[in-house]
Amino acid sequence: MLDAIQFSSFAEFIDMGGYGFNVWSVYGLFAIFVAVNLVLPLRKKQKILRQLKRRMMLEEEIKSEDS
Amino acid sequence: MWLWFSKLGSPKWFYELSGKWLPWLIAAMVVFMTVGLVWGLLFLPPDYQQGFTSRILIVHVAVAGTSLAFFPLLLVSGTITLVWRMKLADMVAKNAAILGAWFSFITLATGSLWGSVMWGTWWEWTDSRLVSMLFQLFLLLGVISLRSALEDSETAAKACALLSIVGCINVVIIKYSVEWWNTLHQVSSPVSMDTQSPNGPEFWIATLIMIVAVYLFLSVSLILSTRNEILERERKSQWVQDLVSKS
Amino acid sequence: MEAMSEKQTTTSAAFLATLKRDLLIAFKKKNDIVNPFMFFIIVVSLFPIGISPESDRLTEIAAGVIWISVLLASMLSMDNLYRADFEDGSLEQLLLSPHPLFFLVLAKNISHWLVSGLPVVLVSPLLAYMLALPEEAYLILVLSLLLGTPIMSLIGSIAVALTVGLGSRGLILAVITLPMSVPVLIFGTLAVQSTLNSQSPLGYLSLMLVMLSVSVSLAPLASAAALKISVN
Amino acid sequence: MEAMSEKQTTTSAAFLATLKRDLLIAFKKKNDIVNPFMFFIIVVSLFPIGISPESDRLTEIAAGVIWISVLLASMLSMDNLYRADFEDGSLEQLLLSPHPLFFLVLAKNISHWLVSGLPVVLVSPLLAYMLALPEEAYLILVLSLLLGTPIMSLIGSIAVALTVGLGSRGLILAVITLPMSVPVLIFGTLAVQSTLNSQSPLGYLSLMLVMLSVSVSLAPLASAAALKISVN
Amino acid sequence: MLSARQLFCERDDRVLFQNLDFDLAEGQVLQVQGSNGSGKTTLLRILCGLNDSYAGSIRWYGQEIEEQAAAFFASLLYIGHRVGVSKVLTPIENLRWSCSLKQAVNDDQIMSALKEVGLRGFEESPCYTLSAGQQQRVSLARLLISPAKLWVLDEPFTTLDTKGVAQLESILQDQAQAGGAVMVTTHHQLTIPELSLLSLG
Amino acid sequence: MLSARQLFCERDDRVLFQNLDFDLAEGQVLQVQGSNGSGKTTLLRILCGLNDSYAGSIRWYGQEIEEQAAAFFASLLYIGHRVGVSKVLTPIENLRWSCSLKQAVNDDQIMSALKEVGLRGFEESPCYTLSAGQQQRVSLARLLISPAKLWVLDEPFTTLDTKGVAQLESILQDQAQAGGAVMVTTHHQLTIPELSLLSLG
Ligand code: HEM
Ligand SMILES: Nc1ncnc2c1ncn2[C@@H]1O[C@H](COP(=O)(O)OP(=O)(O)OP(=O)(O)O)[C@@H](O)[C@H]1O
Ligand SMILES: Nc1ncnc2c1ncn2[C@@H]1O[C@H](COP(=O)(O)OP(=O)(O)OP(=O)(O)O)[C@@H](O)[C@H]1O
Ligand SMILES: [Mg+2]
Ligand SMILES: [Mg+2]
Repeated sequence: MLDAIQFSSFAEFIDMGGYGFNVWSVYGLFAIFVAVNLVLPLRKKQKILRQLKRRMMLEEEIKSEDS
Repeated sequence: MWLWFSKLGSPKWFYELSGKWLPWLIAAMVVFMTVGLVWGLLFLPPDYQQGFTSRILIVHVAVAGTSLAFFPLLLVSGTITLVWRMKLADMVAKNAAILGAWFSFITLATGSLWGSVMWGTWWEWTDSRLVSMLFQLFLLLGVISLRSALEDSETAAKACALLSIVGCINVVIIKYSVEWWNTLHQVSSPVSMDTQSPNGPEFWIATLIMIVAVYLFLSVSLILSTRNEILERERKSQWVQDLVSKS
Repeated sequence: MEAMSEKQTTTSAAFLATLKRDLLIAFKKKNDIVNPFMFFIIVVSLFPIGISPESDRLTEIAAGVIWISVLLASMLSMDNLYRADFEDGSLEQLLLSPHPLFFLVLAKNISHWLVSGLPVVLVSPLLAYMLALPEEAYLILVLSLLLGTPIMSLIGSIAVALTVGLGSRGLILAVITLPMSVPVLIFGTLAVQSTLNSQSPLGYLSLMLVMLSVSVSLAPLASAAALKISVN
Repeated sequence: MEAMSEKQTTTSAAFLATLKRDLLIAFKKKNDIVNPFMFFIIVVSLFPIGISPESDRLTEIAAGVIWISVLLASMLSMDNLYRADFEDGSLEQLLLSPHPLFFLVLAKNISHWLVSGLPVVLVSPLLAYMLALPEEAYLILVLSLLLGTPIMSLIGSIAVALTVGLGSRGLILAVITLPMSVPVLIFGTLAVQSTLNSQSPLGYLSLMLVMLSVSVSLAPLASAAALKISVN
Repeated sequence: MLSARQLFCERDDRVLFQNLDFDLAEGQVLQVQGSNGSGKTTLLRILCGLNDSYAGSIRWYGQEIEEQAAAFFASLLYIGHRVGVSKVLTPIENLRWSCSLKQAVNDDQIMSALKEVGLRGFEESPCYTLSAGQQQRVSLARLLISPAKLWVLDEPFTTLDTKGVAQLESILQDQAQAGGAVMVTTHHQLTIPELSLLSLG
Repeated sequence: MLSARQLFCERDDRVLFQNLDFDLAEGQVLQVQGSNGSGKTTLLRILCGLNDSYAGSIRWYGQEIEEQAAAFFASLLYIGHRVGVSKVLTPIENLRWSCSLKQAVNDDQIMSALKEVGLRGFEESPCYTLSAGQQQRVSLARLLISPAKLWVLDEPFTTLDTKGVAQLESILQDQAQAGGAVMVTTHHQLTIPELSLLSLG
C-alpha cells in the first residue's frame, strides 16, 4: 500500500513535479470551499438559535410590561 | 402521492427527516472525500503528458460536473414554488442559488489554475465551456442579487422562481450559442479542452469518487443551510419555539 | 347597472387604449424618446476616444461596439417601462382590468420599443459610418438590430416587471438581463461579420427571427406573471 | 428650550452621522455595492464576445474598454445617490439642517464612492488580465481609476441633484454626465497607453489629481445648489 | 354579492386577522375600521386579488373569485393609497385610459365628471401641477363614470377638504342606492344611512 | 417670532395668495385652512425656504430669514407630505440620523419616543414593513425629541387613527404651552385652546 505513494520525500510531495503552486492552490481552494460551506451554515445555526432565544425573552418582557 | 408531496412541503417534517439523514450523509461525505483526496494527492500516478497536474483535474471535473446541476435544481424548485406554492422549495432555491454561485466560481478558479499550466494562460475567451460557465455564474448572481434586492420574502420567492425558470432556458441557449460562436474562432485558439489525453482507468475511478464526494457535499451543505432557513422563517411556530427553549 | 356588460370594452379596444396612452406619455415626456438615442450616440462615440481614432482599428470593432451600445441603451431604457405606473398606482388598475394581461403587457412592450428601440436602430447606420464600418454591412446591421432590439425589450420587460417595486433599479436590471442577451449579441454580430466576410448572414437572421417569435409569444406571459408578483 | 443651542450638533457630527447613515443603507441593501461591480464585469465581458475573443485584438482595446465600462458603471450607479432620499422626504430634512450643505453633500458623495466606485476599481486588474492587458500597465490602470472615479462621482452628483425630481433618470444622467467625463477618459486612457509605450504616465496622473482636487472643492457646492433647485 | 369566510392573513409573523367572516350585499356601504397597522389596506388588496398571501375563501355571487377573475374585475373598481393618476398626463387623458380598461367612455362623460369633482379649469393641466387633494379628486371622478357594482376604496378621504368629503359621502350613498356596494377604509366618521362597520384589530 | 408680510405667490399663472400677512407668536398653534389646491402646502414650503418662487418678506424674530438661515433652520422642524422616513432603515436608525442633523440625541430618548407613539415592538423592523399610519408615526416621534421652537407640519393627521389624532393634538398643545409655536395644515377640526386660524383661497 505505502509503496504505491508517488512521492519518496515530503519536498517532492510539496513540489508535485514542478506544478506545486497550481496543484496546491486547487486543493487549497477546494478545502476552503468545502469548509466554508459547511462551517458557515453550522455557525449560522448557533446564531439563529441564540437570536431566537433572545427574542423570546424580549417578547415575554413586553408581555409582562403590558399586563 | 399528494399526501407525500404536501408532507415533504412541510418544513417541520423536512427538518425532522433531514435531521435523521444528516449524520449518514456527513459520514458518507467524509469517507468519500477522504478517499478521493488522499488517493488523488498521494497515490494517483502522474500522467505521462500532464505530469502531476492531473491531480487538479479530478477536483476540477468533479466540481464542474456538479455545478451543472444547479440550474435544473432551480428550475424544479422554481416550478414548485410558483405552481404548488411550497415554501420549502423556495428555502432550497435560495441556498441553491448561493451554493451554485460558489460552485461556478470554484469551477472557474480550478479551471484557470489548470489552464495556466496547460495553455499558459489563466483565461481564454475562445473556449466555450469557460465562457458559458462565466455567464452561468452571472445569471446565478443575478438571481441572488434580485433576492437581496426584494424586501418582501414572499415576493422575493416568487420573483426568483420566475427568474430562475427564465434563466434556465437561457443557460441552455447561451451554452449552444457560445459553442457555435466559438467554433468560428477555433482557428486561432491555442488549445481546446477536448484534446483528451489518454488517462488511465485509475484516473477515472479517482474522478468518480470525487464526483460522488462533491455531490454528497452539495447535499449536506444544502440541507444544513435549508435547515437554518427553516428555523428563521418558522421562528414563530410552536415546534421551533419548543426547539429553541430546549436548546 | 344593466347596461354594464354591453358597455364593456373589447380586449382590442383596451389594447389600443393602452398603446395610445403609453405613446402619449412618451411624447409628452420626450426624454423617453430622446435619451436612449442620445445615450447610444454618446456611448458609441466614447470608443474612438478611449480606444483609437484610427479608422482601421475602428472598422474591426465597429459591429461589436454598435451592438453592445444598443444593448446597453435598450436595457437601460427599460427602466421606464412600468415604474411610473407602479408608483402612481396605474399598474394596479392594469392588473385589475378584465382583459387578458398578455395583450395589455404586449401593448406596453410594443409602445416602448417603438419609442426607445426603433430610433436607436434607425440612427445606427450613421454611427456605423462614423466607426468606418464598410458600407455593404449597413443593411444587415440594421436588419439584425431590427430583429434583436425587440427581443431584448421583451426579455428586459420581464426583469423590469420583477424589479418594479425596487428603489434603485437601473443597474440590477442590466445585471439580470445583459447575460441573457448574449445569444442575441452573438448572432447579431455574427450576421454582420459574415457579411463582411462575404458569407450569407441569412442563417443568423433567421435564427434571430425564431428567437423573436418565441419571445413575443412567451415573454409577455412571464412579464404579466412577474407584475402580479411584484404588486403583491 | 433653553438647552437647545448647547445640544445642537457640530457640523462634523452631522457629517459623520450622514456618512454613517448612507453606508448603513448601502450595507442593508447590498445591491448598491454589488451591482455596479457586477455591471462592470458583465459589460466588460461582452466585448470579447461582441468584438473578438483573440487576445491580440483584446490587448488593443483593453484599456479603453475598461475605462469606458467603469465610466458607465459609475454613472449608472449615481442614480441611487439622492433618489430614495428625495422620494421619502429625507432630502428636505437634509436641506433644512443648520449645517453647511457642502459637508453633508460631500459626506453623501464619499459614502457613495466608497460603496460603488472603489469596488469597481479594485476588481479592474482581474478584468485587465482577462482582456490581456500587459502586466506592466496594471498599476497605472488602477491608479488612474482611483483618481478618475471620484471625479466622475462628483460630477455625476451634480447631474443627479439636478434631475432628482424626474421620473426616469437612468439614461438622462448618463446623457448629461458622460460628455463631461470625456476629459477624465482621455487622460485615464492616455496614462495607461503611455505606460504601454514605455513613457511616463506621471504627467497625466498629476493632471487628474488637479482635476480631482478642483472637483472636490467645487462640485459639492454645485450639487448643494442643484438640490435646492430640484426640491423647489 | 361578496362574501368572505375564514380569512386569515399574517405578515412578518404578525397575525393581522383570522377567522374573519363578512358579507357585503347590494345597497350596502361597508366601512373597514381599525387602528394604524391593523391590516385594512391588506384586507382590501386581498379582496381585489392584488395580494394572495392569505388563507380562506372569498366568493363573488357564490363562486370563488379565482374561477371568474375576468367577470369579477369587470364589475370592480379599486382605488388605493396610490390613486392611479399619471403625473405627466392631464386629468382627461388619465380618465380616458383608466376608464377604457373597463368600459367604453366618451369625452363628454369625462368632462362632466371632472367638473363635478371641482376640477373645472384643470382638465388640461398636467397632473403634476395639481395639489395632493386635486390628484385625489381626479381618481374620484372615476366613481362618477364607472358602472362597476363593487367599489373598493382605500382611504379616499385623505387630503380632501370638507366640501370634498361631503361630496364623496353623497357619491357613496348614491352608489348604494343604485344597488351597488362600497367597501371603504377611513378614519373619518361617515354619516351614510346604508353604512355598516367591520372592525379590525 | 415668525411674521410674513405681503406674501404673493403665483403658480402656472394662477395667483394662489396675495397680500398675505400673518404673525406667529410663541405659544400659538396656527392652523392653515383652505380648500384643495388653495396653496397650503406651497405656503408652508415657502416659509421653510424650500420654495423661493414668491414675493414678500418673511421675518424670524424681526430679521429676514435668508440673512440667518442657519439659526432659523436650527430652530425649525418641518414634516411634509413626504415624511422623511427611509424605508430600508428601521425606525431607530431613521430617527438617529434625522435628529442628529439638528441636535445630539441618544438611543434612550429615541426608544422612549417610539414607545410613546405606539411603535413599541416595531423599533427594529425595517420601515417598509410598516403601514402608512405607522410610518407617519415614526416621523411624529421626532416631535417628541425635538427641541425646535417652530414646527411646520403639512397634513400630519392623514392616515392616523383616532387615537393617533388625539395624541398628536396633545403633543401640539404641549409644544405651544412650552413656548414653542406650531404651523399646521389639516382638514380636521382641531380642539386646541391655543389655536388660531389662517384661511387661504
Ligand atoms: C461547464 C463547465 C465545465 C465542465 C463540465 C468541465 C469539464 C471538464 C472535463 C471533463 C475536463 C477533462 C478533460 C480531460 O480529461 O482532459 C476538463 C478539462 C479542463 N477544463 Fe474544464 N470544465 C468546465 C469548465 C471549465 C472552466 C470554466 C475552465 C477554466 C476557467 C476549465 C478549464 C479546463 C481546462 C484548462 C482543462 C484541461 C483541458 C485539456 O486537457 O487540455 N473548465 N474540464
Ligand atoms: N409644480 C407645480 N407647478 C405648477 N403649479 C403647481 C405645482 N404644484 C402645485 N401647483 C398649483 O398650486 C396650487 C396649490 O397647490 P398646493 O399643493 O399648495 O395646494 P394645497 O392647499 O396644499 O392643497 P391640498 O389640500 O390638496 O394639499 C394648486 O392649484 C396647483 O395647481
Ligand atoms: N410589505 C410588508 N411586509 C411585512 N409586513 C407588512 C408589509 N406591509 C404591511 N405590513 C404589516 O401589515 C400590517 C398591516 O398593514 P396595513 O397597511 O394593512 O395597515 P392599515 O390597516 O392599512 O394601516 P393604516 O391605517 O396605517 O393605513 C402592519 O402592521 C405592517 O407592519
Ligand atoms: Mg392603509
Ligand atoms: Mg397640500
